[in-house]
Amino acid sequence: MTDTTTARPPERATGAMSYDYVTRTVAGTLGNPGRGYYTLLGTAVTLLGIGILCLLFLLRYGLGLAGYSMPTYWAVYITCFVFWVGIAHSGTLISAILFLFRSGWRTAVYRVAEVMTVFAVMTAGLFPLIHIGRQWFFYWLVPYPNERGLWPNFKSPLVWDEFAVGTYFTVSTVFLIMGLIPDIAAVRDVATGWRRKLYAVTALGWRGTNEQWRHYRPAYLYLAALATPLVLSVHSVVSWDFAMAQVPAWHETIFAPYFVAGAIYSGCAMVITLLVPLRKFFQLERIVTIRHFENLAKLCLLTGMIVCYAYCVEYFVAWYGGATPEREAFVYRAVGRFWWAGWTMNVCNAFLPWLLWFKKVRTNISALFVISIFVNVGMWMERFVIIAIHLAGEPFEPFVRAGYNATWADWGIMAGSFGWFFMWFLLFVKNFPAVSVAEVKEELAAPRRGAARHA
Amino acid sequence: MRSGSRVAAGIALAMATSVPAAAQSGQPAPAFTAPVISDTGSLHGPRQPIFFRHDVHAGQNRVPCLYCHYSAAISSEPGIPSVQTCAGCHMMVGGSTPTYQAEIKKVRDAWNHKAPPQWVRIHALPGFVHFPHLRHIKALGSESCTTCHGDVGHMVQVYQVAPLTMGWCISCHLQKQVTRDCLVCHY
Amino acid sequence: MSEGMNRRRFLTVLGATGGGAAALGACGVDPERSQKLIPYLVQPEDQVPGTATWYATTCRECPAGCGLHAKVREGRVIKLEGNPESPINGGRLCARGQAALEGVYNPDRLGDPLARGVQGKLERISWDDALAQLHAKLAAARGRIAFVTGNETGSFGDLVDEWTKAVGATHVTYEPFAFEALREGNRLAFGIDAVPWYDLASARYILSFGADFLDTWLSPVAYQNAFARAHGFTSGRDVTMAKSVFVGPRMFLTGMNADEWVAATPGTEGLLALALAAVIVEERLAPLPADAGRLHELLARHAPAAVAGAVGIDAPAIERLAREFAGAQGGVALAGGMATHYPNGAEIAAAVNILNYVAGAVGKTVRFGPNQGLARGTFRELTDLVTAMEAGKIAVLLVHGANPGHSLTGAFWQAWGKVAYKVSFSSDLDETASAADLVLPDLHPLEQWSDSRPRAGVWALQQPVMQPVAANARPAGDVLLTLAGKSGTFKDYLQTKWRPLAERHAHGKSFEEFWPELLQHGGLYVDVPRQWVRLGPQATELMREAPAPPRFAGEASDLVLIAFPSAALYDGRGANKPWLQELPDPVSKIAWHAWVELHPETAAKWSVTDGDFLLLQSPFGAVRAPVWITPAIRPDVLGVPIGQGHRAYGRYARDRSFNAFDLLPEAPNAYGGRTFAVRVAARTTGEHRFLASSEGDPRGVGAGEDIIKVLPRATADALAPTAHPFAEPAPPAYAAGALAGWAEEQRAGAALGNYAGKQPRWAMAIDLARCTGCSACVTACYAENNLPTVGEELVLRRRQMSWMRIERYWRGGEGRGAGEGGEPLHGVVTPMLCQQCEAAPCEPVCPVFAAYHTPDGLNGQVYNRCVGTRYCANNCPYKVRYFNWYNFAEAGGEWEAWPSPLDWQLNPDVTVREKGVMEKCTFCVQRIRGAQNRARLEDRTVLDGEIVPACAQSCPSEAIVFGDLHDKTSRVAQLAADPRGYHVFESLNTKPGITYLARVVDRGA
Amino acid sequence: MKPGPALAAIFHPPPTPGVLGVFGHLDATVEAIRELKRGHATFTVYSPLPRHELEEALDQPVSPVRMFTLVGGIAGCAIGAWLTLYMSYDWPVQVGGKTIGSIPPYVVIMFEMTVLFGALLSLFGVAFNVLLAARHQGTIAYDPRFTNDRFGIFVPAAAAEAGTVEALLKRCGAEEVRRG
Repeated sequence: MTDTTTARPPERATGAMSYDYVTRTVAGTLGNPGRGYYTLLGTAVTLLGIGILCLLFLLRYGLGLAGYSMPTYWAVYITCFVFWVGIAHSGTLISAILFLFRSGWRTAVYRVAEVMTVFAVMTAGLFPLIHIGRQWFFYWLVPYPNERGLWPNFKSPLVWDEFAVGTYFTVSTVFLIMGLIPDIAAVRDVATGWRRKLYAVTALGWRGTNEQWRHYRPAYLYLAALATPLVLSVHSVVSWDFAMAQVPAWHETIFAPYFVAGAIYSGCAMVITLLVPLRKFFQLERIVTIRHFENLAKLCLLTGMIVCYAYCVEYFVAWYGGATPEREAFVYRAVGRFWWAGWTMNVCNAFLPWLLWFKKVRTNISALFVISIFVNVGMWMERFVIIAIHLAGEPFEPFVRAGYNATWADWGIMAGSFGWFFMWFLLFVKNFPAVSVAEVKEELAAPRRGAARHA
Repeated sequence: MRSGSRVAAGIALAMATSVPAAAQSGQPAPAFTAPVISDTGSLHGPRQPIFFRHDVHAGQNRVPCLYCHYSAAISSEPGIPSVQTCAGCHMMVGGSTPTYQAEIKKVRDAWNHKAPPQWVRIHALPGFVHFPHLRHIKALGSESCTTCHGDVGHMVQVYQVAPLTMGWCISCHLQKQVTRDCLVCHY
Repeated sequence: MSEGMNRRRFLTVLGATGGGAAALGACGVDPERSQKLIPYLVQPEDQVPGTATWYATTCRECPAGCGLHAKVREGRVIKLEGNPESPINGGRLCARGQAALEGVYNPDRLGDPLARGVQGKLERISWDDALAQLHAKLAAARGRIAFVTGNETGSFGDLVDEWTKAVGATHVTYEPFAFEALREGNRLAFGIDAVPWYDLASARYILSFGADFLDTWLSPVAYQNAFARAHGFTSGRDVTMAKSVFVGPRMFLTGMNADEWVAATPGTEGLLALALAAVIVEERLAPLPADAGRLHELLARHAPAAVAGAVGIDAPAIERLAREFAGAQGGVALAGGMATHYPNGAEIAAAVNILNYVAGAVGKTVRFGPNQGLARGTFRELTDLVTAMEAGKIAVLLVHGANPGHSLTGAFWQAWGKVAYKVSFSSDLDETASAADLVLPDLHPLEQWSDSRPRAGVWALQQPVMQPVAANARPAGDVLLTLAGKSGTFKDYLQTKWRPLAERHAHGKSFEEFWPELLQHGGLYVDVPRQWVRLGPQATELMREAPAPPRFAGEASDLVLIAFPSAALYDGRGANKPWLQELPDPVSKIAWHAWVELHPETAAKWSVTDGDFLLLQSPFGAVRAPVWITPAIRPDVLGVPIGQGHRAYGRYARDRSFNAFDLLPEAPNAYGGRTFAVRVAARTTGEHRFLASSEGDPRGVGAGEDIIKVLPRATADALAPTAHPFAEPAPPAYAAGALAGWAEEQRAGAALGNYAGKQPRWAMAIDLARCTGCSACVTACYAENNLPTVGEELVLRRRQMSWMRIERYWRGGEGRGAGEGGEPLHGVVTPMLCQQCEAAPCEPVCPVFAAYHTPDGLNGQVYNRCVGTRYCANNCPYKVRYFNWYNFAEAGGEWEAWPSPLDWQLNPDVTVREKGVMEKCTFCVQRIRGAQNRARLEDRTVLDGEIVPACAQSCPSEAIVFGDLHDKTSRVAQLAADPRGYHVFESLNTKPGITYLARVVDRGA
Repeated sequence: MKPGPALAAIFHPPPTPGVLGVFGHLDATVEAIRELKRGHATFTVYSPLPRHELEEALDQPVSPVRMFTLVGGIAGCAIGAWLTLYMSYDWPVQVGGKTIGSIPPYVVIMFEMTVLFGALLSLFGVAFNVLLAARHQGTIAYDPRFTNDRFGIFVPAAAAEAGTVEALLKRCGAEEVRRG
């Protein structure tokens, strides 16, 4: 890359930002990756490689290589699926719902969140395909006209899932692209060399004419309006994979809201996890400020409290409902053979967020970073507990109660999923504006005559 | 396709030549006379160890299918006629033409050397499909073999006519308004 | 669905029987197109391709000699079922009998004769050379020859006798369990050296002193069937359900099914019996025999008060038992199993005879006349032979149908070395064969002619049901005839033996006419006059000096170790059959391994848990054994199963666990039998291994109250025919209407296409008052439905594929899984298989309709549609869906379940499932379709009872009934309406197709 | 790559002569727009970000994109309903004793399809309309700064009245004015 994009504007780093500053700062994040970036990318690709290797073994020899054992028919793979779908949620929440709420602070962070969303769904989508027994027949779940005249079963929550996740992926991608167009145009106009060509193509001829804005704005609004119920529905549908089943500790009406809250919770945590280093490496301190982090933290706090409440309700209902299997299931979660998983989840998701009540913590980046990591771990563990542990502790049929031990095949493919996600994420942030240019400008005071001129 | 059309041509030719011959020899011409095949290489379908002519047996001589494939009517499997079944007739029947005689000799050798021929399988269903021949023949009659196997009686060398795919089975079941229950065939 | 293993394969191998062409390996995704079809040369007139042919023959897996019907498809025997005509097993068959198939198709079976080569290895050798060699050796060793056979009650035994007489050899019959004590006991009591036939079916009270007749004792199938008839509960019948009591230090399967378990001190069973007799005589509870007066004062010595201490049961309890026993009018007392394996086994047997005698059971329920065919062979004979061998008196030793190398591990092997030339007729390289100098592989009993006399009046014929799998093996009978220089085959010999028999029973038919009939019926069955017996003088002696509790060998500790035959492996001969190895033991639920049973108290004392290894040391040897803690054994007793620990005998048996025989004395005891109890010192070793158990994890499995319902006898009797004690409470009035409407709507909405119109509703009724948990059904399911055996490692991972699972819970008493307080400890069992729910939770969650509901009410599973999401399995509350984690059918694969030729046993009517698909029980849908096809062919409807699933067919206690629920006259419909009927997890509203009938337990007053 | 003539016609309409004014200030731009609206029919405003001031000044008709969204949504819902119900009855398979075509579970599918098609058609709507707009604007002058920190107005004008337009823009405070 040439200097033009990377050259920082000479002006002072304090005071109100100018449009120009925003454009150049964001443009500055693109191109000339350093050694650190390549190390990260390399790590991600290696992880992905490991995952693919494990997957090949799995395809050749069968799911027996993973840790499954009757009655634990679902385990790490589905856990990862739910985990990644969950991660995906904050993206659309921040970009769509907060957009409808006209909360301005979103502008600085929503792009990262959205990118995260798209790639997280991409990752999540892989797991249902990996975990089925005959992966090569995955397309049988799709209603396509076939010689045998067979159709999928639309009563199956798995088919709902397929539709929900598919829709979610498509819509969030559309949403991301919509947001990107003006910004790509912005960096196009300051870029040179091959990037200029790339952006010239990907900007789809955006010039910011009144006609373009005229159609663009409402479309963006409608998309936000569509995405809002979607984001709430997707994880509800995912939760119904479990809530529709008879398994005690799955068969709960609270699951939909509980899962959605959990998803947004984990999503926000992940946004923080990603944003902290990003802000540092890309020197976005002035665009992404403490205020943004505090707001994210507040979101975490809210959703975290909901999750905490959900945990309590689960236990309460298990006791109050009086259904023995339900009760047994929750005793098992608390003091059973996998108590450690249960308590990791409780501590990370239900206890830690209470720290966020303190402004000191909310405004302390490193504290937030640490907490966000814990929340991520906790949320993964939550899904693991719900899926693997409650299946292992099958309460209806005492005779088949069994343990569960994950194997290299489980961990390998899980690691692969992280590699896959971060590979895409890293590739994106170095090549496309990771912070919205146009929308950040909306938050700034427009230059007027009389007002002091910058540059 | 191509070889198929050539077969048709070959058959037409053979008919043209053979029918008058039959007419000369007093007795009424049979409904169908198996053609004389000059070039077996161009025939449709896989080549068999013995050039067994269904068109001669089932077509020209009107041997009922169930004479050899007797178990099709009473069992789920049609089975393959034992060499004994062939030998039963062909100990006497020696064949009218040298080519016939040559093939029939193979049968006799198989019988004498106790070395049954290894027929090439033509009609096969995957192992997870169970097709009870007896029910279909019971329902459609002993002449109904052609529904799935094609008009074997007029095939010089047998080849697969019906696709034998599930959709094909189903279409017939729908048309005949019989069950479409999965566990009727898959178990 | 790996075609390599399915019915197509059978068509390709048709020729093997006719033309002798080899089977073409057909594996991979779709080999069909490239396949060759090899016709028969001559079509066997009795075989129709695609239709099974049935041959009657006889089971030789144990001395019981049950009649068999062998199902043959395209020249392959693929299933064994009981011969309904056989008076022994009446159409039923145990797990071991069915597993005979895996003997025929065992991948480690011997094909050719082997002889020790120059460098001491067994090498292939031609029959001519082998026989020449043998001839020479025999000629040289004249007079110094011994022939050891198993229990041969038929013509083969006669042939061996004749031959041995001719060459001046000794013929020793050796069965590790030869019931010497019973015979001796009967000799002591009645002066008759025979084992009577016990008429359990008409017994009103079954008091078993150690006899585990449901399991391994004498004739398990016969006695289990009889037990079920007597002990089973039928609502409304006035005289119903004989009470059953089991006396023994360990609760065997029989003890679990008894109403009461009396854990007497080992070896004092005899005292208890005498005490009972004493009470009966004292209180004149039964019409006493003429000579009872004489007994009176003798028996008085053994009054309850006197023996209570030694026996460990308080006197009132003993008196109660006595009153119940005599009061039942027609009780039977059995001595057997452990009770007859103590040093004083014979006395115990005699004492029990006395009890039977004074209670008037002898001649009624204890019938001499139709005696068990075990009239020969004691352990002493073998030990004498061993001494002779040791002394170098034996130059040539021939072994057939016995494997002393496994059951005798010490002195025998030294003596073995002293014998110049050892010949084995074994068709597997077991311990004995692999140490022999010459091995002349015999054919499998299912492949050759023979006969046996399992019981007086029962002549069971044995005919080859298929061409030999090992083409170059020869029937031992033929070999023996050639050795004897006689002409003709063993079949001719057999027929000569049968001619006189036929003349007597042919009713004028010629032998040539009669023989086929015999073959059809599987033999000749005639009534035998019963033999009246009186108490002999020795009995008086016996009563005079009380049979003291035995002194068990070894002073190391006060712990008595009892070794008992494994339910699945018997004396170890089953160990090379994967079905039996993978069959969870009916009591311990452990597969693929042996264990040592510990009472929780003992375990706590030594602070060991399940799977910890103990070093057990007896004066005769030591073994390392993993612990299994169970409340069903006396605290001062350890139990180990016999059957594992083979040093040879094929891939499935070799080097598996420990050999319990190592701990046992090899000297005969007083009555010439072997003692199976010895004192041991136990030491913890710190080693640990997980035991492949089908039972739940350490969390404890509870008592399964929701699954197995038990009714006290009194309650059950009181039930009105219309009562439904287990039915869910009806919905409240306000809801009822709505629910009915909703259900109606659902039904209307669901009745479409296939589902419209009159359809049957296949259903099952399982009577837990009859089911004993013997697990015959499990093996039947393996055989019928091509279930893969997955091996110990995968069983440990809980990946066994057994569609039918026998659940066993402990209730009452203390210890693990202790149930409702106060109740005495008892075990309850139930078969758990797919319930074929009407509102099945597994169906709606399948995204591709692989799990769906068939019009005839089955819970269908379409293997080739399944993509393996496993959601159905998660959602199944009964957990009866099983997943193919690997490709168990992959030839040469790491997880191959059917190494050739085991795959020849596969049922061609059932798809072999591919890796990655879910599978489950569908009530043997292939049998349903088969019956429907037959019915259609004959223009009739399917009759009730015409369709019998494999499990129901095999069930020795006839606990499983299958049929159409919509047909109100069907047996299943009537049973489903039984007051004892209930559905497992009825509260989930799955509307199962299986109705369980609650177990009934008679706790007495 | 060489776009075919047809494509070229769409993406590169014939150039339009006119005047381009570059503004540094929002209020200046707004003033210019107000001025222009009196005289000139069509002109194009460039801005790096959407500003309500500009929209008010321009007060353009409501975008037709919403129609696309609406149609898409309804179509999606209908497709969802058809998919589930038709396919259920095409080969009726009974599961769990439930009605063959039972609506409640199908609502999920209908909903998802609604959103999916709604979103896709909105996207299409934007593309379509913007392209159409670009089409009748023709190829007009542009300045890279318009996506950064400058506003711009392009007034199509023949050489004759170009002068007046220039004057107007200057008067309203354009930083620079050029003919394009």
